[in-house]
Amino acid sequence: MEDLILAILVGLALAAVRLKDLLAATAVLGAYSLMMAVLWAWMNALDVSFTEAAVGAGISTVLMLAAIVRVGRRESSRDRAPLFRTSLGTFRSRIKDEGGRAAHARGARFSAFAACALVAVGLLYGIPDMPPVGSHDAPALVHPDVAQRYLHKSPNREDGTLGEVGPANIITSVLGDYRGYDTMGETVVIFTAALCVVLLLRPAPRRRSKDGEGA
Amino acid sequence: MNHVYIAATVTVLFGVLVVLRRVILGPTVHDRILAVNVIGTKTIVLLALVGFLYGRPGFFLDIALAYALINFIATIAVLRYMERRAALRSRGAANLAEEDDQ
Amino acid sequence: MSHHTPSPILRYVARPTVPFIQLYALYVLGHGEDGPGGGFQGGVIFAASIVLLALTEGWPYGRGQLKRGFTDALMPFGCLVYSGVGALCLLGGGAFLGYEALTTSLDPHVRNHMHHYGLMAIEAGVMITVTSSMLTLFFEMSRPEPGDPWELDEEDEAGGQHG
Amino acid sequence: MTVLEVIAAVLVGIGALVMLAGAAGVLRFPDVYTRLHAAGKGDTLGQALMLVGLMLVAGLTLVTVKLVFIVLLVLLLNPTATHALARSAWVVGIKPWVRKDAQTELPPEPEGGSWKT
Repeated sequence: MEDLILAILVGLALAAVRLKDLLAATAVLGAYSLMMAVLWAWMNALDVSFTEAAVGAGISTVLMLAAIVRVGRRESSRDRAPLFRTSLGTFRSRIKDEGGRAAHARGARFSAFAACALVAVGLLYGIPDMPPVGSHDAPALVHPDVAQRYLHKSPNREDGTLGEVGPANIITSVLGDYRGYDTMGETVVIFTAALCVVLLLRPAPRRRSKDGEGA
Repeated sequence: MNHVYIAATVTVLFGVLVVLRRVILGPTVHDRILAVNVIGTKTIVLLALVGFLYGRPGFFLDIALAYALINFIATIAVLRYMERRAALRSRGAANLAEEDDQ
Repeated sequence: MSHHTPSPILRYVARPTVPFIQLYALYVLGHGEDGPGGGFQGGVIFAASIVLLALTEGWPYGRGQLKRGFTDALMPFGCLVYSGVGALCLLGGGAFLGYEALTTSLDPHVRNHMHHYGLMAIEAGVMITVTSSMLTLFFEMSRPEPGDPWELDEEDEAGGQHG
Repeated sequence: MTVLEVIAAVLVGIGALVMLAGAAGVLRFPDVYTRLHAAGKGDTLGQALMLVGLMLVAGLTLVTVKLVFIVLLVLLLNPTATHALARSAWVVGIKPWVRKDAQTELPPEPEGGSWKT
Protein backbone atom coordinates (compact mmCIF):
# COMPACT_ATOMS: atom_id res chain seq x y z
CA MET A 1 0.00 0.00 0.00
CA GLU A 2 2.71 2.45 0.95
CA ASP A 3 4.49 1.53 -2.24
CA LEU A 4 1.47 2.48 -4.29
CA ILE A 5 1.12 5.81 -2.48
CA LEU A 6 4.82 6.49 -2.85
CA ALA A 7 4.67 5.70 -6.56
CA ILE A 8 1.84 8.21 -6.93
CA LEU A 9 3.85 10.77 -4.98
CA VAL A 10 6.89 10.34 -7.18
CA GLY A 11 4.72 10.68 -10.27
CA LEU A 12 3.18 13.89 -8.97
CA ALA A 13 6.54 15.33 -7.98
CA LEU A 14 7.98 14.66 -11.43
CA ALA A 15 4.94 16.22 -13.04
CA ALA A 16 5.28 19.31 -10.88
CA VAL A 17 8.92 19.74 -11.80
CA ARG A 18 8.39 19.15 -15.50
CA LEU A 19 5.45 21.46 -15.97
CA LYS A 20 6.30 24.81 -17.46
CA ASP A 21 2.95 26.26 -16.58
CA LEU A 22 3.29 27.37 -12.99
CA LEU A 23 -0.46 27.36 -12.52
CA ALA A 24 -0.69 23.70 -13.46
CA ALA A 25 2.32 22.97 -11.28
CA THR A 26 0.51 24.57 -8.35
CA ALA A 27 -2.50 22.36 -8.93
CA VAL A 28 -0.24 19.33 -9.10
CA LEU A 29 1.42 20.30 -5.83
CA GLY A 30 -2.03 20.45 -4.29
CA ALA A 31 -2.62 16.88 -5.33
CA TYR A 32 0.82 16.01 -3.99
CA SER A 33 -0.15 17.34 -0.57
CA LEU A 34 -3.36 15.35 -0.69
CA MET A 35 -1.54 12.10 -1.29
CA MET A 36 1.10 13.02 1.25
CA ALA A 37 -1.64 13.44 3.85
CA VAL A 38 -2.99 10.02 3.00
CA LEU A 39 0.49 8.64 3.56
CA TRP A 40 0.74 10.37 6.94
CA ALA A 41 -2.67 9.04 7.91
CA TRP A 42 -1.58 5.60 6.81
CA MET A 43 1.40 5.92 9.15
CA ASN A 44 -0.99 7.01 11.91
CA ALA A 45 0.51 10.50 12.16
CA LEU A 46 -2.84 12.24 12.38
CA ASP A 47 -1.73 15.68 13.46
CA VAL A 48 0.82 15.86 10.68
CA SER A 49 -1.79 14.65 8.26
CA PHE A 50 -4.19 17.33 9.41
CA THR A 51 -1.58 20.04 9.03
CA GLU A 52 -0.68 18.79 5.60
CA ALA A 53 -4.36 18.83 4.67
CA ALA A 54 -4.99 22.33 5.91
CA VAL A 55 -1.72 23.98 4.98
CA GLY A 56 -0.34 21.98 2.06
CA ALA A 57 -3.50 21.55 0.06
CA GLY A 58 -5.35 24.68 1.05
CA ILE A 59 -3.53 27.77 2.07
CA SER A 60 -0.24 27.13 0.31
CA THR A 61 -2.06 26.58 -2.99
CA VAL A 62 -3.87 29.86 -2.49
CA LEU A 63 -0.69 31.68 -1.51
CA MET A 64 1.22 30.27 -4.47
CA LEU A 65 -1.55 31.48 -6.73
CA ALA A 66 -1.31 34.89 -5.18
CA ALA A 67 2.41 34.81 -5.87
CA ILE A 68 1.82 33.77 -9.48
CA VAL A 69 -0.43 36.77 -9.91
CA ARG A 70 2.64 38.84 -9.09
CA VAL A 71 5.34 37.03 -11.04
CA GLY A 72 3.49 35.82 -14.13
CA ARG A 73 2.38 32.43 -15.17
CA ARG A 74 5.06 30.97 -17.39
CA GLU A 75 8.49 29.95 -16.39
CA SER A 76 10.69 31.69 -18.91
CA SER A 77 12.62 29.39 -21.18
CA ARG A 78 15.82 31.16 -20.30
CA ASP A 79 15.62 29.79 -16.76
CA ARG A 80 15.14 26.34 -18.11
CA ALA A 81 18.19 25.95 -20.31
CA PRO A 82 18.58 22.18 -20.27
CA LEU A 83 21.42 20.68 -18.35
CA PHE A 84 21.98 17.50 -20.27
CA ARG A 85 19.45 17.32 -23.03
CA THR A 86 19.82 19.55 -26.06
CA SER A 87 17.08 19.90 -28.59
CA LEU A 88 16.99 21.96 -31.74
CA GLY A 89 14.62 24.51 -30.26
CA THR A 90 16.78 25.34 -27.30
CA PHE A 91 19.81 25.42 -29.56
CA ARG A 92 18.15 28.05 -31.72
CA SER A 93 17.11 30.07 -28.74
CA ARG A 94 20.66 29.96 -27.47
CA ILE A 95 21.93 31.34 -30.75
CA LYS A 96 19.33 34.07 -30.58
CA ASP A 97 20.34 34.93 -27.06
CA GLU A 98 22.85 37.70 -27.36
CA GLY A 99 25.68 37.69 -24.88
CA GLY A 100 26.28 34.84 -22.47
CA ARG A 101 22.77 34.68 -21.07
CA ALA A 102 22.16 31.04 -21.85
CA ALA A 103 25.63 30.08 -20.75
CA HIS A 104 25.05 31.97 -17.55
CA ALA A 105 21.75 30.23 -16.97
CA ARG A 106 23.50 26.95 -17.69
CA GLY A 107 26.10 27.73 -15.10
CA ALA A 108 23.47 28.69 -12.56
CA ARG A 109 21.59 25.52 -13.24
CA PHE A 110 24.71 23.46 -12.94
CA SER A 111 25.60 24.94 -9.58
CA ALA A 112 22.03 24.41 -8.41
CA PHE A 113 22.20 20.83 -9.57
CA ALA A 114 25.54 20.35 -7.83
CA ALA A 115 24.21 21.75 -4.58
CA CYS A 116 21.16 19.52 -4.72
CA ALA A 117 23.27 16.49 -5.54
CA LEU A 118 25.60 17.25 -2.64
CA VAL A 119 22.73 17.53 -0.18
CA ALA A 120 21.12 14.39 -1.57
CA VAL A 121 24.35 12.42 -1.18
CA GLY A 122 24.70 13.69 2.38
CA LEU A 123 21.15 12.69 3.24
CA LEU A 124 21.53 9.28 1.66
CA TYR A 125 24.77 8.83 3.59
CA GLY A 126 22.90 9.51 6.81
CA ILE A 127 20.04 7.13 6.16
CA PRO A 128 21.74 3.86 7.20
CA ASP A 129 22.33 5.28 10.68
CA MET A 130 18.65 5.88 11.26
CA PRO A 131 16.51 3.30 13.02
CA PRO A 132 13.83 1.66 10.87
CA VAL A 133 10.37 3.23 10.85
CA GLY A 134 8.42 2.27 13.96
CA SER A 135 11.43 0.62 15.56
CA HIS A 136 11.00 -0.06 19.23
CA ASP A 137 14.58 0.69 20.19
CA ALA A 138 14.91 4.01 18.39
CA PRO A 139 16.95 6.40 20.57
CA ALA A 140 14.15 8.96 20.87
CA LEU A 141 11.73 6.26 21.97
CA VAL A 142 14.00 4.59 24.50
CA HIS A 143 15.28 7.74 26.17
CA PRO A 144 13.49 8.16 29.53
CA ASP A 145 13.08 11.92 29.16
CA VAL A 146 11.71 12.01 25.65
CA ALA A 147 9.11 9.64 24.24
CA GLN A 148 8.87 7.44 27.32
CA ARG A 149 7.99 10.38 29.49
CA TYR A 150 5.54 11.88 27.00
CA LEU A 151 3.81 8.59 26.44
CA HIS A 152 3.52 7.40 29.99
CA LYS A 153 3.46 10.44 32.19
CA SER A 154 1.73 13.23 30.29
CA PRO A 155 -1.93 12.17 29.75
CA ASN A 156 -4.54 11.76 32.45
CA ARG A 157 -5.43 8.12 32.84
CA GLU A 158 -8.91 6.79 32.65
CA ASP A 159 -8.68 5.43 36.19
CA GLY A 160 -8.32 8.97 37.51
CA THR A 161 -4.60 9.28 37.98
CA LEU A 162 -3.45 12.68 36.83
CA GLY A 163 -0.74 13.01 34.27
CA GLU A 164 1.84 15.74 34.09
CA VAL A 165 -0.11 17.71 31.51
CA GLY A 166 -3.47 16.15 30.93
CA PRO A 167 -4.70 16.08 27.32
CA ALA A 168 -5.28 12.74 25.70
CA ASN A 169 -3.54 13.96 22.57
CA ILE A 170 0.10 13.77 23.53
CA ILE A 171 1.12 15.92 20.60
CA THR A 172 -0.81 18.83 22.07
CA SER A 173 0.95 18.35 25.40
CA VAL A 174 4.32 18.29 23.75
CA LEU A 175 3.62 21.36 21.65
CA GLY A 176 1.95 23.41 24.33
CA ASP A 177 3.75 22.34 27.43
CA TYR A 178 6.98 20.38 27.14
CA ARG A 179 8.02 22.35 24.09
CA GLY A 180 6.03 25.48 24.78
CA TYR A 181 8.95 27.78 24.08
CA ASP A 182 9.40 26.32 20.61
CA THR A 183 5.77 26.81 19.75
CA MET A 184 5.94 30.40 20.88
CA GLY A 185 8.92 30.82 18.57
CA GLU A 186 6.95 29.33 15.72
CA THR A 187 4.09 31.72 16.30
CA VAL A 188 6.49 34.62 16.23
CA VAL A 189 8.02 33.28 13.03
CA ILE A 190 4.62 33.27 11.31
CA PHE A 191 4.03 36.79 12.55
CA THR A 192 7.42 37.83 11.22
CA ALA A 193 6.69 36.34 7.80
CA ALA A 194 3.46 38.28 7.52
CA LEU A 195 5.21 41.39 8.75
CA CYS A 196 7.88 41.07 6.05
CA VAL A 197 5.25 40.70 3.35
CA VAL A 198 3.49 43.78 4.65
CA LEU A 199 6.72 45.76 4.67
CA LEU A 200 7.70 44.66 1.18
CA LEU A 201 4.41 44.70 -0.69
CA ARG A 202 2.09 47.16 0.95
CA PRO A 203 2.14 50.53 -0.75
CA ALA A 204 3.04 53.47 1.41
CA PRO A 205 -0.09 54.98 2.93
CA ARG A 206 -1.39 57.92 0.97
CA ARG A 207 -2.41 61.20 2.44
CA ARG A 208 -6.05 61.43 3.41
CA SER A 209 -6.68 64.10 0.74
CA LYS A 210 -7.72 61.57 -1.91
CA ASP A 211 -10.22 58.83 -1.27
CA GLY A 212 -9.13 57.44 2.04
CA GLU A 213 -7.25 54.19 1.93
CA GLY A 214 -4.73 53.70 -0.85
CA ALA A 215 -5.62 50.32 -2.28
CA MET B 1 -14.80 -6.49 6.91
CA ASN B 2 -11.13 -5.57 6.85
CA HIS B 3 -10.69 -7.33 3.53
CA VAL B 4 -13.42 -5.16 2.08
CA TYR B 5 -11.68 -2.01 3.32
CA ILE B 6 -8.35 -3.07 1.93
CA ALA B 7 -9.85 -4.04 -1.42
CA ALA B 8 -11.72 -0.74 -1.64
CA THR B 9 -8.60 1.22 -0.66
CA VAL B 10 -6.56 -0.48 -3.35
CA THR B 11 -9.29 0.12 -5.91
CA VAL B 12 -9.53 3.81 -5.08
CA LEU B 13 -5.74 4.15 -5.08
CA PHE B 14 -5.70 2.53 -8.48
CA GLY B 15 -8.24 5.10 -9.56
CA VAL B 16 -5.91 7.82 -8.31
CA LEU B 17 -3.15 6.27 -10.38
CA VAL B 18 -5.38 6.38 -13.45
CA VAL B 19 -6.32 10.01 -12.88
CA LEU B 20 -2.66 10.78 -12.29
CA ARG B 21 -2.09 10.18 -15.99
CA ARG B 22 -4.54 12.98 -16.71
CA VAL B 23 -2.69 15.25 -14.29
CA ILE B 24 0.57 14.62 -16.10
CA LEU B 25 -0.78 14.62 -19.66
CA GLY B 26 -2.93 17.71 -19.38
CA PRO B 27 -3.36 19.00 -22.04
CA THR B 28 -5.08 22.12 -20.68
CA VAL B 29 -4.79 23.48 -17.17
CA HIS B 30 -8.47 22.77 -16.65
CA ASP B 31 -7.86 19.08 -17.24
CA ARG B 32 -5.24 19.12 -14.55
CA ILE B 33 -7.38 21.01 -12.08
CA LEU B 34 -10.23 18.63 -12.79
CA ALA B 35 -7.98 15.66 -12.18
CA VAL B 36 -6.65 17.17 -8.97
CA ASN B 37 -10.19 17.76 -7.81
CA VAL B 38 -11.02 14.13 -8.52
CA ILE B 39 -7.96 13.05 -6.56
CA GLY B 40 -9.20 15.22 -3.69
CA THR B 41 -12.55 13.45 -3.59
CA LYS B 42 -10.82 10.12 -3.68
CA THR B 43 -8.60 11.25 -0.83
CA ILE B 44 -11.62 11.89 1.37
CA VAL B 45 -12.82 8.35 0.79
CA LEU B 46 -9.32 6.98 1.31
CA LEU B 47 -9.01 8.69 4.68
CA ALA B 48 -12.38 7.35 5.79
CA LEU B 49 -11.43 3.86 4.68
CA VAL B 50 -8.06 3.97 6.43
CA GLY B 51 -9.80 5.20 9.57
CA PHE B 52 -12.19 2.27 9.55
CA LEU B 53 -9.33 -0.06 8.78
CA TYR B 54 -7.50 1.13 11.87
CA GLY B 55 -10.65 0.92 13.96
CA ARG B 56 -10.74 4.56 15.04
CA PRO B 57 -12.55 6.41 12.27
CA GLY B 58 -13.52 9.49 14.28
CA PHE B 59 -10.17 11.22 14.06
CA PHE B 60 -9.63 10.30 10.45
CA LEU B 61 -13.03 11.69 9.55
CA ASP B 62 -12.08 15.03 11.08
CA ILE B 63 -9.27 15.21 8.56
CA ALA B 64 -11.53 14.04 5.75
CA LEU B 65 -13.99 16.80 6.59
CA ALA B 66 -11.21 19.38 6.49
CA TYR B 67 -10.25 18.00 3.10
CA ALA B 68 -13.72 18.32 1.66
CA LEU B 69 -13.65 22.01 2.54
CA ILE B 70 -10.06 22.76 1.64
CA ASN B 71 -10.14 20.95 -1.68
CA PHE B 72 -13.09 23.05 -2.76
CA ILE B 73 -11.43 26.30 -1.75
CA ALA B 74 -8.22 25.45 -3.60
CA THR B 75 -10.12 24.55 -6.76
CA ILE B 76 -12.16 27.72 -6.64
CA ALA B 77 -9.01 29.77 -6.07
CA VAL B 78 -7.35 28.40 -9.20
CA LEU B 79 -10.46 28.90 -11.27
CA ARG B 80 -11.07 32.44 -10.11
CA TYR B 81 -7.48 33.22 -10.94
CA MET B 82 -7.93 31.96 -14.48
CA GLU B 83 -11.18 33.84 -15.00
CA ARG B 84 -9.48 36.94 -13.74
CA ARG B 85 -6.70 36.47 -16.24
CA ALA B 86 -9.16 36.01 -19.07
CA ALA B 87 -11.06 39.11 -18.03
CA LEU B 88 -7.86 41.12 -17.81
CA ARG B 89 -6.88 39.98 -21.27
CA SER B 90 -10.23 40.92 -22.72
CA ARG B 91 -9.87 44.37 -21.23
CA GLY B 92 -6.46 44.63 -22.81
CA ALA B 93 -4.52 45.09 -19.65
CA ALA B 94 -1.11 45.27 -21.21
CA ASN B 95 0.95 44.31 -18.22
CA LEU B 96 -0.38 40.78 -18.05
CA ALA B 97 -1.60 40.03 -21.53
CA GLU B 98 1.44 38.78 -23.36
CA GLU B 99 2.40 36.14 -20.88
CA ASP B 100 -0.61 33.99 -21.52
CA ASP B 101 0.23 33.22 -25.10
CA GLN B 102 1.77 29.84 -25.56
CA MET C 1 -23.81 38.08 -18.47
CA SER C 2 -20.47 39.46 -17.63
CA HIS C 3 -17.98 36.79 -16.81
CA HIS C 4 -15.94 39.10 -14.67
CA THR C 5 -18.17 38.42 -11.75
CA PRO C 6 -18.13 34.96 -10.23
CA SER C 7 -20.96 32.68 -11.14
CA PRO C 8 -24.08 33.20 -9.01
CA ILE C 9 -24.24 29.49 -8.27
CA LEU C 10 -20.79 29.67 -6.77
CA ARG C 11 -21.73 32.64 -4.67
CA TYR C 12 -24.92 31.12 -3.34
CA VAL C 13 -23.13 27.91 -2.45
CA ALA C 14 -20.12 29.58 -0.91
CA ARG C 15 -22.00 32.02 1.25
CA PRO C 16 -23.76 29.54 3.54
CA THR C 17 -20.70 27.28 3.53
CA VAL C 18 -18.40 29.89 5.03
CA PRO C 19 -19.92 30.03 8.54
CA PHE C 20 -19.90 26.26 8.59
CA ILE C 21 -16.19 26.23 7.81
CA GLN C 22 -15.57 28.78 10.53
CA LEU C 23 -17.52 26.73 13.05
CA TYR C 24 -15.49 23.73 12.02
CA ALA C 25 -12.28 25.71 12.52
CA LEU C 26 -13.34 26.51 16.06
CA TYR C 27 -14.16 22.86 16.61
CA VAL C 28 -10.68 21.95 15.42
CA LEU C 29 -9.21 24.46 17.85
CA GLY C 30 -11.20 23.16 20.80
CA HIS C 31 -10.79 19.56 19.88
CA GLY C 32 -7.01 19.71 19.72
CA GLU C 33 -6.62 18.25 23.19
CA ASP C 34 -8.35 14.99 22.41
CA GLY C 35 -7.70 14.45 18.75
CA PRO C 36 -5.79 15.84 15.83
CA GLY C 37 -6.05 19.57 15.50
CA GLY C 38 -5.14 22.65 17.43
CA GLY C 39 -4.51 26.30 16.98
CA PHE C 40 -2.44 26.08 13.85
CA GLN C 41 -4.80 23.90 11.85
CA GLY C 42 -7.84 25.74 13.12
CA GLY C 43 -6.32 29.08 12.21
CA VAL C 44 -5.48 27.96 8.71
CA ILE C 45 -8.98 26.63 8.12
CA PHE C 46 -10.50 29.83 9.46
CA ALA C 47 -8.31 31.88 7.14
CA ALA C 48 -9.29 29.62 4.23
CA SER C 49 -12.95 30.36 4.87
CA ILE C 50 -12.37 34.09 4.62
CA VAL C 51 -10.28 33.57 1.50
CA LEU C 52 -13.23 31.71 -0.01
CA LEU C 53 -15.44 34.65 0.84
CA ALA C 54 -13.00 37.04 -0.81
CA LEU C 55 -12.76 34.83 -3.89
CA THR C 56 -16.48 34.68 -4.44
CA GLU C 57 -17.61 38.06 -3.19
CA GLY C 58 -14.77 40.21 -4.43
CA TRP C 59 -12.39 42.50 -2.70
CA PRO C 60 -14.56 45.31 -1.32
CA TYR C 61 -16.41 42.67 0.60
CA GLY C 62 -13.29 41.12 1.97
CA ARG C 63 -11.92 44.57 2.68
CA GLY C 64 -15.04 46.27 3.83
CA GLN C 65 -15.86 43.60 6.32
CA LEU C 66 -12.33 43.21 7.43
CA LYS C 67 -10.40 46.38 8.07
CA ARG C 68 -6.72 46.20 7.31
CA GLY C 69 -5.89 47.67 10.67
CA PHE C 70 -7.88 44.94 12.37
CA THR C 71 -5.86 42.04 10.94
CA ASP C 72 -2.70 44.05 11.48
CA ALA C 73 -3.53 44.39 15.14
CA LEU C 74 -4.49 40.73 15.50
CA MET C 75 -1.13 39.42 14.34
CA PRO C 76 0.92 40.68 17.28
CA PHE C 77 -2.10 40.23 19.55
CA GLY C 78 -1.91 36.46 19.15
CA CYS C 79 1.76 36.46 20.06
CA LEU C 80 0.90 38.68 22.98
CA VAL C 81 -1.74 36.23 24.21
CA TYR C 82 0.80 33.44 24.07
CA SER C 83 3.61 35.23 25.81
CA GLY C 84 1.14 36.96 28.13
CA VAL C 85 -0.02 33.62 29.48
CA GLY C 86 3.64 32.80 30.04
CA ALA C 87 4.20 36.08 31.81
CA LEU C 88 1.14 35.50 34.01
CA CYS C 89 2.66 32.21 35.06
CA LEU C 90 5.80 34.12 35.99
CA LEU C 91 3.72 36.53 38.06
CA GLY C 92 2.09 33.57 39.77
CA GLY C 93 5.49 32.49 40.94
CA GLY C 94 6.06 29.65 38.55
CA ALA C 95 8.17 29.08 35.47
CA PHE C 96 7.45 30.80 32.15
CA LEU C 97 4.56 28.86 30.63
CA GLY C 98 4.34 26.69 33.75
CA TYR C 99 0.57 26.72 33.83
CA GLU C 100 0.21 25.37 37.37
CA ALA C 101 1.37 28.73 38.66
CA LEU C 102 -1.87 30.29 37.41
CA THR C 103 -3.70 29.01 40.48
CA THR C 104 -2.85 29.25 44.14
CA SER C 105 -4.71 26.08 44.95
CA LEU C 106 -2.71 23.05 45.92
CA ASP C 107 -5.40 20.61 44.87
CA PRO C 108 -3.85 18.55 42.06
CA HIS C 109 -7.13 18.42 40.17
CA VAL C 110 -7.44 22.20 40.12
CA ARG C 111 -3.84 22.46 39.00
CA ASN C 112 -4.54 19.97 36.27
CA HIS C 113 -7.48 22.07 35.14
CA MET C 114 -5.28 25.15 35.04
CA HIS C 115 -3.03 23.24 32.71
CA HIS C 116 -6.00 22.68 30.49
CA TYR C 117 -7.00 26.34 30.45
CA GLY C 118 -3.44 27.47 29.88
CA LEU C 119 -3.11 25.17 26.89
CA MET C 120 -6.41 26.43 25.49
CA ALA C 121 -5.28 30.02 25.90
CA ILE C 122 -2.03 29.56 24.05
CA GLU C 123 -3.74 27.56 21.31
CA ALA C 124 -6.17 30.43 20.87
CA GLY C 125 -3.22 32.80 20.65
CA VAL C 126 -1.63 30.64 17.96
CA MET C 127 -4.90 30.55 16.08
CA ILE C 128 -5.30 34.32 16.15
CA THR C 129 -1.80 34.91 14.83
CA VAL C 130 -2.05 32.22 12.16
CA THR C 131 -5.43 33.38 10.88
CA SER C 132 -4.51 37.03 10.65
CA SER C 133 -1.06 36.32 9.22
CA MET C 134 -2.43 34.06 6.49
CA LEU C 135 -5.06 36.64 5.61
CA THR C 136 -2.48 39.38 5.49
CA LEU C 137 -0.21 37.28 3.30
CA PHE C 138 -3.04 36.55 0.90
CA PHE C 139 -4.54 40.00 0.75
CA GLU C 140 -1.22 41.76 0.37
CA MET C 141 0.07 39.41 -2.28
CA SER C 142 -3.02 39.48 -4.44
CA ARG C 143 -3.98 43.09 -4.07
CA PRO C 144 -6.01 44.08 -7.15
CA GLU C 145 -4.14 45.95 -9.84
CA PRO C 146 -5.56 49.17 -11.21
CA GLY C 147 -8.33 48.27 -13.64
CA ASP C 148 -8.47 44.75 -12.30
CA PRO C 149 -11.88 43.14 -12.79
CA TRP C 150 -11.41 41.33 -9.51
CA GLU C 151 -12.41 44.54 -7.83
CA LEU C 152 -16.13 43.95 -8.00
CA ASP C 153 -17.10 47.54 -8.14
CA GLU C 154 -20.51 49.07 -8.65
CA GLU C 155 -20.52 49.04 -12.43
CA ASP C 156 -19.73 45.34 -12.52
CA GLU C 157 -22.38 44.63 -9.96
CA ALA C 158 -24.98 46.56 -11.91
CA GLY C 159 -24.01 44.90 -15.17
CA GLY C 160 -24.00 41.42 -13.72
CA GLN C 161 -26.47 39.87 -11.40
CA HIS C 162 -27.81 41.41 -8.25
CA GLY C 163 -25.67 40.89 -5.24
CA MET D 1 -20.56 -10.97 8.99
CA THR D 2 -24.00 -9.70 9.76
CA VAL D 3 -26.54 -8.80 7.11
CA LEU D 4 -25.83 -5.13 7.68
CA GLU D 5 -22.15 -5.68 7.08
CA VAL D 6 -22.85 -7.54 3.88
CA ILE D 7 -24.96 -4.65 2.63
CA ALA D 8 -22.22 -2.25 3.66
CA ALA D 9 -19.59 -4.29 1.86
CA VAL D 10 -21.72 -4.33 -1.29
CA LEU D 11 -22.24 -0.57 -1.11
CA VAL D 12 -18.53 0.08 -0.56
CA GLY D 13 -17.67 -2.23 -3.43
CA ILE D 14 -20.11 -0.59 -5.83
CA GLY D 15 -18.88 2.83 -4.76
CA ALA D 16 -15.27 1.88 -5.39
CA LEU D 17 -16.16 0.58 -8.84
CA VAL D 18 -18.13 3.72 -9.67
CA MET D 19 -15.16 5.85 -8.64
CA LEU D 20 -12.90 3.73 -10.78
CA ALA D 21 -15.28 4.14 -13.71
CA GLY D 22 -15.21 7.88 -13.15
CA ALA D 23 -11.43 7.81 -13.14
CA ALA D 24 -11.43 5.86 -16.40
CA GLY D 25 -13.76 8.46 -17.86
CA VAL D 26 -11.44 11.26 -16.79
CA LEU D 27 -8.64 9.51 -18.60
CA ARG D 28 -10.47 8.45 -21.75
CA PHE D 29 -12.94 11.18 -22.68
CA PRO D 30 -11.93 13.60 -25.43
CA ASP D 31 -12.12 17.04 -23.84
CA VAL D 32 -12.58 18.95 -20.60
CA TYR D 33 -16.34 19.22 -20.81
CA THR D 34 -16.92 15.52 -21.31
CA ARG D 35 -14.37 14.66 -18.65
CA LEU D 36 -16.26 16.88 -16.26
CA HIS D 37 -19.24 14.60 -16.69
CA ALA D 38 -17.22 11.58 -15.69
CA ALA D 39 -15.58 13.32 -12.77
CA GLY D 40 -18.55 15.17 -11.40
CA LYS D 41 -21.02 12.32 -11.48
CA GLY D 42 -18.81 9.31 -10.93
CA ASP D 43 -16.94 10.73 -7.99
CA THR D 44 -19.88 12.29 -6.22
CA LEU D 45 -22.00 9.16 -6.50
CA GLY D 46 -19.08 6.87 -5.69
CA GLN D 47 -18.09 8.64 -2.52
CA ALA D 48 -21.72 8.88 -1.38
CA LEU D 49 -22.19 5.14 -1.86
CA MET D 50 -18.99 4.26 -0.05
CA LEU D 51 -19.57 6.57 2.89
CA VAL D 52 -23.16 5.41 3.27
CA GLY D 53 -21.79 1.89 3.38
CA LEU D 54 -19.37 2.93 6.10
CA MET D 55 -22.26 4.53 7.99
CA LEU D 56 -23.97 1.17 8.16
CA VAL D 57 -20.88 -0.27 9.78
CA ALA D 58 -20.51 2.57 12.26
CA GLY D 59 -24.10 2.45 13.51
CA LEU D 60 -25.70 5.36 15.31
CA THR D 61 -22.61 7.11 16.64
CA LEU D 62 -20.78 10.39 16.29
CA VAL D 63 -18.86 8.77 13.45
CA THR D 64 -22.06 8.48 11.46
CA VAL D 65 -22.85 12.12 12.10
CA LYS D 66 -19.45 13.09 10.74
CA LEU D 67 -19.96 10.83 7.75
CA VAL D 68 -23.34 12.44 7.04
CA PHE D 69 -21.70 15.84 7.17
CA ILE D 70 -18.99 14.79 4.76
CA VAL D 71 -21.47 13.25 2.32
CA LEU D 72 -23.74 16.29 2.35
CA LEU D 73 -20.80 18.63 2.02
CA VAL D 74 -19.36 16.80 -0.95
CA LEU D 75 -22.79 16.53 -2.53
CA LEU D 76 -22.98 20.30 -2.27
CA LEU D 77 -19.42 21.31 -3.08
CA ASN D 78 -18.41 18.83 -5.76
CA PRO D 79 -21.07 19.80 -8.30
CA THR D 80 -20.35 23.44 -7.54
CA ALA D 81 -16.68 22.94 -8.25
CA THR D 82 -17.58 21.08 -11.44
CA HIS D 83 -19.82 23.91 -12.51
CA ALA D 84 -17.14 26.46 -11.76
CA LEU D 85 -14.64 24.42 -13.75
CA ALA D 86 -16.90 24.21 -16.79
CA ARG D 87 -17.66 27.92 -16.60
CA SER D 88 -14.02 28.83 -16.23
CA ALA D 89 -13.08 26.61 -19.16
CA TRP D 90 -15.71 28.37 -21.23
CA VAL D 91 -14.58 31.83 -20.17
CA VAL D 92 -10.94 31.05 -20.88
CA GLY D 93 -12.01 29.88 -24.31
CA ILE D 94 -11.53 26.13 -24.50
CA LYS D 95 -13.27 24.73 -27.53
CA PRO D 96 -15.81 21.96 -26.96
CA TRP D 97 -15.03 18.74 -28.77
CA VAL D 98 -17.36 17.75 -31.61
CA ARG D 99 -17.31 14.65 -33.77
CA LYS D 100 -15.66 15.24 -37.08
CA ASP D 101 -18.72 14.27 -39.11
CA ALA D 102 -21.17 16.12 -36.86
CA GLN D 103 -23.13 18.98 -38.33
CA THR D 104 -23.23 20.88 -35.06
CA GLU D 105 -22.52 24.55 -35.16
CA LEU D 106 -20.17 25.74 -32.48
CA PRO D 107 -21.73 28.29 -30.19
CA PRO D 108 -20.41 31.84 -30.54
CA GLU D 109 -17.10 32.68 -29.00
CA PRO D 110 -17.18 34.02 -25.47
CA GLU D 111 -16.45 37.70 -25.25
CA GLY D 112 -12.80 38.45 -24.96
CA GLY D 113 -11.54 34.94 -25.58
CA SER D 114 -10.62 33.21 -28.78
CA TRP D 115 -11.08 29.51 -29.33
CA LYS D 116 -8.13 27.57 -28.20
CA THR D 117 -7.91 23.84 -28.79
